[in-house]
Order: sequence, then structure tokens, then C-alpha cells
Amino acid sequence: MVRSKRNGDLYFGIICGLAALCGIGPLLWIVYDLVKLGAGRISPGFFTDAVRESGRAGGIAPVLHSTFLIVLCCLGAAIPPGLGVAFYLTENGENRFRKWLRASVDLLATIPSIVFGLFGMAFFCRFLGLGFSILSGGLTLACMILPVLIRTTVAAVEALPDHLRSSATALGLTKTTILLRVLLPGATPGIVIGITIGTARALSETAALIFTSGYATRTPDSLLDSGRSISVHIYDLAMNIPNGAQGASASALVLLIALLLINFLTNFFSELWLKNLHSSK
Amino acid sequence: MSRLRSDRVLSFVLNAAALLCGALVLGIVLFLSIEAAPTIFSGKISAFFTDEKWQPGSERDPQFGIFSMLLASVLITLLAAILAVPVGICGAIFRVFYAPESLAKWQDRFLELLAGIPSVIFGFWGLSVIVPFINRYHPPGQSLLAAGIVLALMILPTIALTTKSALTAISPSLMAGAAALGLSRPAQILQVAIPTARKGIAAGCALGLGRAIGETMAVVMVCGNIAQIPHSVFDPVRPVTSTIALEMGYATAEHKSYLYAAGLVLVLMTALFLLVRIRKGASQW
Amino acid sequence: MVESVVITGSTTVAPVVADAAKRFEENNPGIRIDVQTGGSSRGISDAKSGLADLGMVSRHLNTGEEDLSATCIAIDGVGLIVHRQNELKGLTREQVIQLYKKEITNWSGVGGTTGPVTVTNKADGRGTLEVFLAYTGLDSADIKADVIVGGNQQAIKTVAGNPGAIGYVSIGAALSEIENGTPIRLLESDGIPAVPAMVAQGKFPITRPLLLVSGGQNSPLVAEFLSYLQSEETRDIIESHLYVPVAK
Amino acid sequence: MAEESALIEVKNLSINYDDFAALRDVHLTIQKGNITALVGPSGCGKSSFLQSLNRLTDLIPGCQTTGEMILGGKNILSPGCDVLSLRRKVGMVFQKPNPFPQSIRRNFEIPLREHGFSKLETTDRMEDSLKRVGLWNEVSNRLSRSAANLSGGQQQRLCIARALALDPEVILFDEPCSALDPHASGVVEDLISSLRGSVTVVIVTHNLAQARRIADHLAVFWVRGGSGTIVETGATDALFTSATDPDAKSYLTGIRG
Repeated sequence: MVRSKRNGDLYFGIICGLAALCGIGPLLWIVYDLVKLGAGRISPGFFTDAVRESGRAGGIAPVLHSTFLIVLCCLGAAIPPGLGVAFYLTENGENRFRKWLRASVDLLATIPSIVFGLFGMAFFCRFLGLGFSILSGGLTLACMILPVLIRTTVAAVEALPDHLRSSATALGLTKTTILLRVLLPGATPGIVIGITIGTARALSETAALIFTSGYATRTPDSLLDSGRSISVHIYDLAMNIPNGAQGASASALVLLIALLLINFLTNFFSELWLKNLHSSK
Repeated sequence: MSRLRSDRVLSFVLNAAALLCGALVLGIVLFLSIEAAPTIFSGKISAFFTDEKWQPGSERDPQFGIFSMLLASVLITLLAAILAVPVGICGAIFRVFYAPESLAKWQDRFLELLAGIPSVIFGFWGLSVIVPFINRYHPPGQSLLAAGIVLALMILPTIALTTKSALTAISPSLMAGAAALGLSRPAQILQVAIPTARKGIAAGCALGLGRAIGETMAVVMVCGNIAQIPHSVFDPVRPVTSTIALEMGYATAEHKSYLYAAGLVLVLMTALFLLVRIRKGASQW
Repeated sequence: MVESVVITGSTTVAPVVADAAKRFEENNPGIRIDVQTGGSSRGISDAKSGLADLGMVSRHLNTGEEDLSATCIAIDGVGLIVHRQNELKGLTREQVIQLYKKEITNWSGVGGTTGPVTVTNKADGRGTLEVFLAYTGLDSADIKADVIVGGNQQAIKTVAGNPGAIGYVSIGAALSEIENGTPIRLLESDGIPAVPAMVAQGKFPITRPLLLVSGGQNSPLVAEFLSYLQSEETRDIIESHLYVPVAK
Repeated sequence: MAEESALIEVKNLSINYDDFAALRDVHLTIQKGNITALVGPSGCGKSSFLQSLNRLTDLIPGCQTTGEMILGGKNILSPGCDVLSLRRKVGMVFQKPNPFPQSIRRNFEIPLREHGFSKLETTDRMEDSLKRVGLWNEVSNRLSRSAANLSGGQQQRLCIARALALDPEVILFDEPCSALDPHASGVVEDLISSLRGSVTVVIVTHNLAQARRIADHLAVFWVRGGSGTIVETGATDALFTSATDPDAKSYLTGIRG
């Protein structure tokens, strides 16, 4: 019995390890395929040259430029309301509106991204008259990542010890101070994770952008210009351009490296933040 | 006085954010309804449920049956969940309770990366690896199974990462208590840690499933896109999102309105599903 | 104020026009040409509604669309493709109809080596589907497909991964992929090899025009761009995409 | 005072956290059926000592124990020791009540089923031990409700009942009353007192009055040369009146500490 329990632990660990491998194996496979096909295209010029022959030649500099602006618009538009809704939801007290709001955030999370694209085209491009533009695309993406931001922030705030809010209230702090100085710093690592996931989704989104930020491969002069994000570029090369696979793979590799960098930086900074928080206590 | 004013401003800002978010959901539903209106108000919406096939382009016999596509959306999502939930949770258990710290960090990085691969890439990988593999045994290869596998891979990181954070948030004293009762590690994990973290895990799964049912670009490559009721996992299917992606850019007036109506039905269906969960008290987060 | 032209529509035409637009912009500073995709139907509806100055269409105009003024910039052939392992030489129109109606489900039925046929069709509304339907005279409801795909690339990848599959795609796209080692083959249609030369001579049976359409009076800039697209200056671009330029 | 016979012999125990020596050269005999209180200022290794008694120190990364702890002729600290059955024999109750946030019934089922008891036995044992801690009347009609809804004192008694259900030889208490209100604290204290004779109790407490009320034996921990150690042991009354170690004396008489 003793032995079987020991072995049970071992077997269980192995099963879980295999499960972990199941998730990571295909990733390595995908990355290997991308490297095999696309690595040859990547050179310093790839990052600085304009798109030529629909992406079969040249670089992706304007695409990177547009992507950066789109993500910036998206985060800028999504983070303030996202945090606002999350803090609204974690305040004490429950009412029908809150219940309904939670349900709608859940619903928002399940709306197909292509529906966001159609909505964005009708609302931002046509109704608000923003046209095919970086701004339209960024705002559409903001709607899409809003539920991710809200849910991770709520989870981060709820993971804080119960007594934090009550003890802060007992000190006679205003709600504003409690939120900005007590809850927000405590929940920051969780919020950062939410933003990272949101950024990753924004970067890898295609369907919502084709109809909103458009397709242009030139460097945008303003937020009201059309510009294609890197995922749209990958999509176009893979789906519409004969022999686009190499360019698509190379661009996908660049996207992966960018994501790696973002994850690394957010982790680095949130750890740094945590350290500061502890040492200042 | 000014301190209280700051509170009032704060409460105004929070309320405004909440209203904005609520309005967004209503706005999207409203927008879909307006675009779908020609179909709904002409009474042709009944064709959705009475027509057997989906062949909007046929001149002789246009049909707009949506049932098989809704079924396909549900089946693909379910299959992806069956594949991804156990694997994701077990992977997270490995990460939290078994993996040495250095390995665990790598696992996190990889999963975060997996979460960021564009769906087109998943789609093409599925089309060039999974589909030919299935094709060898059950042609054509494009199938419910292929779509389920590709989707499972796509939602795996969401499930694994949220499960991981739910498991790490468990108070160490609880786990020490379980250990002090002489529970073996699998028992500590399965009977104490998982039930304790179930809310977080369920939230992660819900998030993953939400993404699965709405996923388009990867599924459209590997599901075969035949609107039919599948008899096995090897049959090709066509979910609602695929139809929208395949036909929206090419559809004209009436056909287009049917596509919007299909999107609306999908959204309402998930809303119904959510409502049931809320009624059962399962979605309190 | 920058003068600009907005062009939307077919994903088949867009890469050609986008490349040409880039060159046009370089030659004419201060002018901006925005090319957006979304499919032939979108090209038509945007041109009609005036949302776009020009719509890109990769098929013949249907009834109810004749009020648009169309400019043909190139011709494209649509060829039947099979996996490289399939040794079949070509198919007649009758055989194609039988295959797509599932009256024949084994390659031996059309003179090939024994094996099940996987019929790959395009989604409703695609330009190539309409051209294919026009060639075969079928209604889309007659076609019993095993797999439905969206664009040319998806069709090519599907056939490349399935030794029993048959599909149809733009000849230019197929040739370009074959050159790059993708394991597919173009079949002869009614005994005519699927090559641009045959399309140019008008012998190949399945062809379609690549059109730019507009709803009303073209502005001088739009007219200039249209004639630029038909000029010798853009011939190399059209040929680089393996389409057949229209002799002027 | 119960009959004297040694149940646990601790010889030359040291506990290190990476480079830091938390506890050095500890010797202690724990008498069977008695209540032994571990007292001393914070940070002198009492809790580490307690946790090493059922190898919960294994859970702390970088923690190493050397020396001997003999229970029933076997060394607890030897690598060959089966920690799962050890922990069944040596139960533990923590400072903060930590019932599993599941139903009251599950709190018993999880450990009892794990240790091979049948469903029927589980129900019997749950009832017995809930009665033993005086909780049965309060919870018998809501066994399927979550244990998280109980009050702090009830939760702590549930944790004690959960430990008792496994029929342990020893129960370790780590400041079991410090998170409770005075009334609940009194109830739990009486409960611990009532275990005398049937179960061997080792308790860490900062409440000297409590130690004096319930303990048969006392071990005073103190920091010497940077690490904790036991500076004096003995019968409770004797130590309170005439401790020989000057630090222990001043601590127990309330002058320092």
C-alpha cells in the first residue's frame, strides 16, 4: 500500500508531465515549421524595408509600424474602461445591474472575432466616419480584449486578502485612495498578465482587422490612415498570395519573437514591481 | 471636502465605464439585429430552421438551413473542450506541483507564446499536418476531429494558464493541512487543490470555450465546411463562424442578411447558455 | 490635400492592383491609392454605393450589374488541379460534371488509378465558383462536395495534402506554387493544357476577366490610373502574378 | 498527571533553511498521553520543531533536518520513513483554521477514504469525532454545507475533529487559539485539555497562562548564538516556580520575552 501510494505520486506526475508536453509539443512543431520556411527571409533589411510584390519580397517595416499603432490604440482604449468595469464589479454590494454586467462581459468574451470585425466596420468605420483606419482597427480590438482585461483584473483584485479593503477603510482612507494606493498596486501583477494576454490576442487577431484597419501596406501618416497589422499581413500572404508561405512564415516568426519579448518584459517588470513593493514596506 | 469629491468623481468614472461596457454588448446585439432585420421581419427566418440544407448560392433552389451549422459550432467546441480541459488542467498541475522552478518558467513562456500564435498559422499547420494524417485513415481528413484538435491546441494555453494562477493562489496553509492529514500528493491535488481552485479553473475553461465557439480563421481551414449533420468525428462539418468568414465578403443583399442573422443566432445561443449557467449559480465570478 | 483613390473588392485582383498602385504612387507624388480586399461582391456593392472609387471583380458581371462600367485589366484561366501523385492527364467537361455530381466517385471511372475522389469546391459567392459553374452549366446545389474551401491558396493546400483530391484554382496561382515545389498538378481541360499561353490565345475553356468597375463618372485621376493599368508600364506586374495582360 | 512513558525521543535535532540554522542541538523527550507545551519568544524555532515532528518541513524548499526523532522505534527523519502513515499517526492543527472549502462531510471523507476506511466507517468516525469536539449538535443538520461558512471557533474544532478521526497517537497544535476570540479560544483550550490521556499533545503557544493551565510538561525555546534551541525542560509547575536557566526564568515569570 505504501509502495503503491509512492508510485501513484510518480505515475500521476508523469501523466501530468505528458499532458504538459502535449501542449508544448505542437508549439515546437509549429515553430520548427516556421523556422524551416521563414528563417531564410529574416535579415536586418526585413525590418527596415517596405513591402514589395505583396510581401513576397522586401520587408515589413510599414506593417510593423501599423501594428504598433493599432496595438497602442487598442490598449489605450481598452485599459481605462477595462479597469473601471473591473473595479466597479469588485466593489462591495451586489445588484441586478452588476449581475447583468457580469453576464454581458461573459457574452462579450464569446462573440466571434469576425462579428467584432463586422460591428467595427459598421460602427467605427461607417457610423463614426473613421473609415478604414488604424483607429477603427484599434478600437475594434479594444472591444474584443475588454472581457479578458476585466476578468483578469477582477480575479487579481479578488485574490487580494479580504482584510485589505476593510483595514484600509478602517484607516479612514477615501475610496479613491484605497483603490489607487491599496488595491491597484496589489492587483498589478494580475492586471499585467491580463494586459499581456490582451496584447497577444490583439497582435494575433486577423478577422476583426480585415474589415476595419484594412489592407494598405504603406507606412501610415496618421491614425486615420489605413494600415495592415502583422497578422493581416500573414493572413493575406498565406491565403491570397501564391508562394506567400515564406513571407508569411518569416512574418509569423517576427510576431512570435515580439510576443516573447513582450512576455519577457512584462514578467521582468512585474517582478521588479513586486520587489519594490516588498522592500518599501 | 475635496477628498469626498474625488470619491464622487471615482464613482462617476466607474459607473461610466460599467455603462459603456454594458452599452457595447447591447450595441453589438442591436447592430446584428439591424443588419439581420430584412431576414427577421420578412418572416424568412423560419427558413433557418425548416430548410434542410445551406445553399444560398443556388439559383434553382436556394436554401438557408442553419441547424447543422449551429450543431457543428457546438460539437466542435465540445470536442475541443473534451481534449483541452483535461490536458490543460493536468499540464497546470505539473507546472505548479511537479516541475522544478526552471522548467516551470519555460512552460509558462511556451504557453504564453502558444496563446499568441495567429489563428491562420494554426489553421495552416492543421491543414498541412493534422488533416493529411487523418486523411490517411478516413478521407477527406478535413473533419470535426481535425477542427477539434486544432481548436483544443488554441484554447489550451488559456485553460492551462488560468488553472495555473488559480492553483498558485491557494493558501499554503490549506495544502499544509492536507499534507498533515497524511494525504498523498495526488490526493492533496485532486481532492483539495482542484476543488478549492474550481472557480478559477471554471472561469478559465469558460474563457477558452468562448474563444473556441467564436474562432474562425483556423477552423475554416480544417473543418471541411460541408453543412451537414456529422455521423462520426471524421465527417466534415461547417460551423456558423466559418460560414460568415467564407461568404460575408461575397454575399449580396439577402444572403448577407442571412449571414448576419446566423451570427445573431449564434450570439443568442451563447447568451442562453450563459443564462442557464447563471441561473444555476455557476457563473459567479 | 492629398488626392486619393479608394479601391475595394476581389482578393484575386487586389495583389496586382496593389503592386501597380505602389508604382503609380512612386511616379506621382502626392497621390494615394488605397487598396482594400473583401471579395468580388464587395467590390461591386462598394462601387455601386460610391464607398469606393473602383471595385475589383474577378468574374463576369451578372444580370443587374450591367449598369456599372467595367475595365478589364487581365484575363485569368481557372484550371483543375490534382495531387502530383495522380497520373491523370486531363478531364473533359462531361467527366468534370460527373465527378462534381458524384456520379463517379472513383478515379478509375475517368481513366485514372483506382482510389476514392475527394471533391473540393469553392464557397458560395467566390469568383472562381461562378466561372466554374458557368463552364459546367451546373447549379451550385448540384455539386456534392467533400470539402469546401475559401480562396485559391486553401484549395491548393487541400489538394496538396490529399492524394485523392480534385479542385480548381486560378492557373497563375497554381503555376506559381508548382514552380515552388508544391505537390500538385494542373490537368488539361478538354485537351487544352492549362498554361497562360492557351488562355492568351483564347483556347482554354475556363477563363474569367479581372475587372475594375465603377458606378458613375470617373474622376480624371481614376481614369488615369485605369489607363495606367492597361498600359505597357504595368504589363510586367500583371505577368509577375501569372495573369494574362489584355492586348490593347 | 498521566502515566509517564516516553513516546517520542528527539536527539540532537538541527534544522537548517539553506545557510541559516534555525534550530540546533535539540534534545527532548515527549511523554505519552501528556500535553507538552513549547514556549518561547517568536523566531526561536518552535514552529519548525513542531513541523518536523510530522515532516511538514519537507514542504519547505531548502529545509534540511539532521539528528534523530524516534517514534515507535523508528526514526521519523530517516529518508525511508513513510511520511503518509507518519502523518496519519501524528496529526496537526494550525494557527489559522484551515478546513477544506468544501462540505463538512468531505472534510472527513477526503482523509478517511484516502487512508482506506469504508464509507460506513467514515460516517461513524465523522460522527464520533464531531461529538468528541462538541460540534455534532451544531452541524449534524448541515453536513453537506460548506465548512467555510462556520465560525472561526467552529472551523478550528472541525480541524481538530478531522485530525482526531484518523485516530492519531499525537496531535501537534501550532498556536491553535491565537486566531480565535476569547470564548472560542476557551472552548478549544478545554477541548485540548480533554484529550489528555487518550492522545499525546504537543502545543506551541505564546499564552503562558494557557500553557500553565493545560500543559504537563514545558519546553522553553530561546535563541542562542543565532539559532534556536531548547534551554530548559521540565514539569510545568516546577518550571514556572523554579526555572534554572536565567532566560527561561525571566520569560516564564513575565519579566522578559
